[in-house]
Amino acid sequence: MALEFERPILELEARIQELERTASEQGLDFSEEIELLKAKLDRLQREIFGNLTAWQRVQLARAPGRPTTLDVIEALFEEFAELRGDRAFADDAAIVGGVARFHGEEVVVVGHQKGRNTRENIARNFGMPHPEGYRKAMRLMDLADKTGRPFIAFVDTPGAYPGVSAEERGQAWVIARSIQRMSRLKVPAVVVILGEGGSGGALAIGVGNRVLIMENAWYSVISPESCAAILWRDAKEAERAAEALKLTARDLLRLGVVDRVVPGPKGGAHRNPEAACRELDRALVETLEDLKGLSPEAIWEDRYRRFRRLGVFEEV
Amino acid sequence: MALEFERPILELEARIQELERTASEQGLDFSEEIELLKAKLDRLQREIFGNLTAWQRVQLARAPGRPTTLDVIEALFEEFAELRGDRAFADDAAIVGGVARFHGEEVVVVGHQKGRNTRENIARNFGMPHPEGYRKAMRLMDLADKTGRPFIAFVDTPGAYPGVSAEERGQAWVIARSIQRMSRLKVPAVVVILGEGGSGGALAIGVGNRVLIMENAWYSVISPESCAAILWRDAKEAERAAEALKLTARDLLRLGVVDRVVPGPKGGAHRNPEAACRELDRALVETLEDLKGLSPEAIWEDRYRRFRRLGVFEEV
Amino acid sequence: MALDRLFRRRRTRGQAREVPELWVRCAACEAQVYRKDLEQALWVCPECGYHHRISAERWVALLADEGSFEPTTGRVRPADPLGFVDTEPYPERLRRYQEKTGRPDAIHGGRATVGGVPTVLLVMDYAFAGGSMGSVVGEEITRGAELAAEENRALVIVAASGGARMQEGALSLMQMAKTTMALDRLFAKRLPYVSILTDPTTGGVTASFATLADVIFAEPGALVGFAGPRVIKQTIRQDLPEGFQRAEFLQKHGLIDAVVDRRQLKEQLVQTLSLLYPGEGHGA
Amino acid sequence: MALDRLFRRRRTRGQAREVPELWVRCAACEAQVYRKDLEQALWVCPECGYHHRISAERWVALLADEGSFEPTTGRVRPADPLGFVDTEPYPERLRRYQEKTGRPDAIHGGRATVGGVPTVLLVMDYAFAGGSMGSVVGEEITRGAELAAEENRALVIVAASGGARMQEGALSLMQMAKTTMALDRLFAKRLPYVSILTDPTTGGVTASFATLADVIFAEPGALVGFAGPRVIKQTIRQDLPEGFQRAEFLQKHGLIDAVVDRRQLKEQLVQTLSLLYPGEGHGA
Ligand SMILES: [Zn+2]
Ligand SMILES: [Zn+2]
Repeated sequence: MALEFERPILELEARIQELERTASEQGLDFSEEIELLKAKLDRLQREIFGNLTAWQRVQLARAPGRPTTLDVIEALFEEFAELRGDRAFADDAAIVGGVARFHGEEVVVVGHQKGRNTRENIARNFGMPHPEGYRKAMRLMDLADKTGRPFIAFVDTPGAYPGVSAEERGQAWVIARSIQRMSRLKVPAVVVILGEGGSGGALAIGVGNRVLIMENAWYSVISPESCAAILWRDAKEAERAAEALKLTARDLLRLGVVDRVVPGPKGGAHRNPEAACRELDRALVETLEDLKGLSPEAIWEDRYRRFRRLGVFEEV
Repeated sequence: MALEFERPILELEARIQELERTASEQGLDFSEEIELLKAKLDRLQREIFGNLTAWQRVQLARAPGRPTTLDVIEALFEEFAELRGDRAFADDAAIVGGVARFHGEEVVVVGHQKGRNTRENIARNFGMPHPEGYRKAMRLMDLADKTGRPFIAFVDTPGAYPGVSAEERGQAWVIARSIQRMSRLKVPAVVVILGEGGSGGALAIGVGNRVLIMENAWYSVISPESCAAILWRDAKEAERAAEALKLTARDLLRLGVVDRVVPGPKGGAHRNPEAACRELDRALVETLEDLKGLSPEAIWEDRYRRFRRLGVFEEV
Repeated sequence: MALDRLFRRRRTRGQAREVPELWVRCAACEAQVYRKDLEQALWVCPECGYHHRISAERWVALLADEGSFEPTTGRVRPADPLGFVDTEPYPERLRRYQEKTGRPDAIHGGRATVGGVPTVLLVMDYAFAGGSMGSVVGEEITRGAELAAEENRALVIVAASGGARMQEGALSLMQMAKTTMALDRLFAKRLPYVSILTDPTTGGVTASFATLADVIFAEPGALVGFAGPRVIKQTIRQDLPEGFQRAEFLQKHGLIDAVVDRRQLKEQLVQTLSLLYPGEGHGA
Repeated sequence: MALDRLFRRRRTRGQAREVPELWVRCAACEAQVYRKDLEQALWVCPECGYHHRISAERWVALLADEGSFEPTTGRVRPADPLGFVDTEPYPERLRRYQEKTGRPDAIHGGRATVGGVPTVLLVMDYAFAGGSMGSVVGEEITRGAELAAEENRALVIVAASGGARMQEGALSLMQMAKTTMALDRLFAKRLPYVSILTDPTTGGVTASFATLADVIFAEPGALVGFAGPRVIKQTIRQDLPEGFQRAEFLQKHGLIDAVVDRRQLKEQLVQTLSLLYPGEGHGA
């Protein structure tokens, strides 16, 4: 399951481990060699992860083992009661949510949910919601407003499901309404782009007062593959498209699309989800703290202004 | 298509017509006989329609030719723009609605819609809505609140559709939500029971500040047939059930379930829909006039109090 | 699912037949179960998992913290506004149910704490006229919601009902609107409302307060819907799909939050209430 | 339906091929139509009813009361925030579209009256980069809604779009939120918003302002959806149902209020606006 570009690192790690085992089994002293290899590993890691291409980051964002919404909820929240269903048509497993306790404070939480393996991924439709998923999200937004609790959304989807069933039930309509509903929240809304932020299906729960992004997550108007298929008529040009789309955390920060990048552990969040969660925990606490004490009207106005200024153009 | 109990009247009418035709064709003077017959007709009408049983009224409420929601809209409103769909799943033809102009004032209107013949009735599911119909109604309630226009609802349904599809999509849930949504309207809401007011499927759009009922319409917790099937284990006892349920306009007025009975023309609204509509027009104008000038909060409170006091019990 | 097969064989009444003394026969799988075991399992059959119907008092004992319950229902008594007579006069019927259940109508409840959360806990009693909602049930639900709003309590309702009470005609229907509207007094104060749907809950109760909760739980296998299965069968003239209108079906169709085994219900309710209840200072 | 068969044969561009001078060939049925007849019929083919795509200027002429239109768009011009290069640099592309259409980006509109109702009328131009929404379209829609709110005007938007503009990356995506939020300024003043969906409207435009109108009309046969048909076909690996995502399909699925023939559109729009517009004294 290793990504192409992390192979050299994993091989070196394996060699170090082997050497350590041999040393301990045979009672030999390889400490000098091991030190050398570790230094080399460190250099290699810095070299590779210090110069990740956009496309490599896209792959990291999709890497199995990277914390999903439920992983993050479990790691960060003291308690979580999952609420299910849209009260109208179905329960969409591609979106999860409920009420939770975060550092002693009750919050309402929602997020796209990918599977952690193939079986789960099929059940969760690879994190691609149908309209009922967004209706569930809207129901949770209602609950946040009703209870006056902060709303936290975790974004991690390749996109809303592009299928016949979803179109029949008004996929575009429900995404529009979810954007609208979220923009009307009278409570602080914090969004975290966890892994993939695929287009409108991501934005539907992305209208936060603050939008954080995990290192190596991406957020874009279109996936690199689809963009390549359209512009270069070849999905294999995805690498070029990923570069051109400026979809990485730093690019988005520069464009004002996100407000803060949550630093990730060396080697990627999929290799050390705990460390990634610890950093996210800190960032979330600080962000919620920032938004405290604002009146419902001020919260609403703050969100309006945040999005109002997005866009780059010239004026004659 | 005549109802059993109106046969004698129709026969007498036919005889008078025949006599009049003969007189005019053959140049004879039957005026005395005709006068006599007309007097008899008048007596007969008063006798039959002055002593209608509950069950006869139920039949009148269902009689073809009785004005439906669209008939009433056409007769009473200067303009009507129909709005369709629940923006989520389907357009339910069993509920119609839109924006309209009533005596120069814009209103939002909704109502159950039965067919005027078998083909129409199949298309409109005999006026029995699915969940999407109630979602359409709720969408129109949203529009009434948004535009600040009075909301007028015409009730005419045997009940919400009791089928697998409706249950799968949460029939009970959507009726509950429609009741809730309507009770929260910040604009005057006037309900008119046009023909049949069948149970929860009727009440879903029946939460008005004022509830009017047309003469010979019925409104009940259960249809006489179903009630008979349960209590007497025989749907043929519907006549007894109709009596017992106290579902006629006068009974409901006495119980406080409705606020005003709109008088109907001699012989029933299905024989003279124009006259029935004229009476309704007057009643609607007066009722809306009554509710004018109340603040949104007063409107809401008025509706709350209206329903809060309904119920008969003893207190120890 | 094994449960589904069992429901079909289940006896209509739903209550375990009490064989004298020590043994009880499960209403679903017909296994002979040691009475104490069944009681300990909160009347969930240890053999097949069938949830037997339990009395309103047992529901209170199951959900309220020990010693915290203080009844508020019972002072409102049914009348006969329609002078309703079917095979017997309505007042006669009422008297029989009152004797059988020891309460004036199909509801029992009051103040309680649930996991320490101040609550108004209301339980519908299916043994009383099939848990049907007339003026009294409507009034008690309404007062319960108002009491909760007034005293900053959460609201928990255990629903079980065949629907509206026919013998009170349109007045029963009006209780759907009345109870629904009363919930807004609660919601205006940000107080939570949890609904627990038990077997069966249909008609006017499902189409009003019971499905308007912030969180909806249902017991495994509970039949919940608007129209009853018999009516639907008559309408569509074909057999109903397997598991139709059962709790598991409802969850699949997004209508409830969770199917909860009775043995985990209190725990899950406490967690939910503690996460939703505004706590000191918030509620006012 | 006859229309359905025709759409399949329709040429991709959707614009009638202009045979020199007097005759025009219908893009759907390929009939030779007398140019003046077609113009008179508002570019609806008199033979088959196919609605040819018309320019933004023609839309304005069709909907605005004569002489009432006063443009407000055109001062906002696109930039190249990403330095985007695909087969050519983004600024090059823009220049070509600007030359072709004579406007800075894919939107045209301004103040107008429609049946006497003061309106802000905005038309998306499919000829400009497939009507894609980048920063300029987003900003113009936003300003249009704000202008309407400020001057108590109704808002009418004629949508036509392949989706968001890829070349501006996530900034294009953000226009969906920006435009959606701007509508609330309008709604807060009880001003109406009518959306007219034309062929095709997909992606980010459909999933934001275009479907949030009080009233939604669509032209006969217009393809409207979130994902494009090609993407969906790739996903489900089977042919799409007949008429899928067409206006008539949308109406059946409850997503729009009416499919309106272009020749009746102005009349229906005027009626709708006159019923929804608050009029003097209400709007403030
Ligand atoms: Zn058993
Ligand atoms: Zn043609």
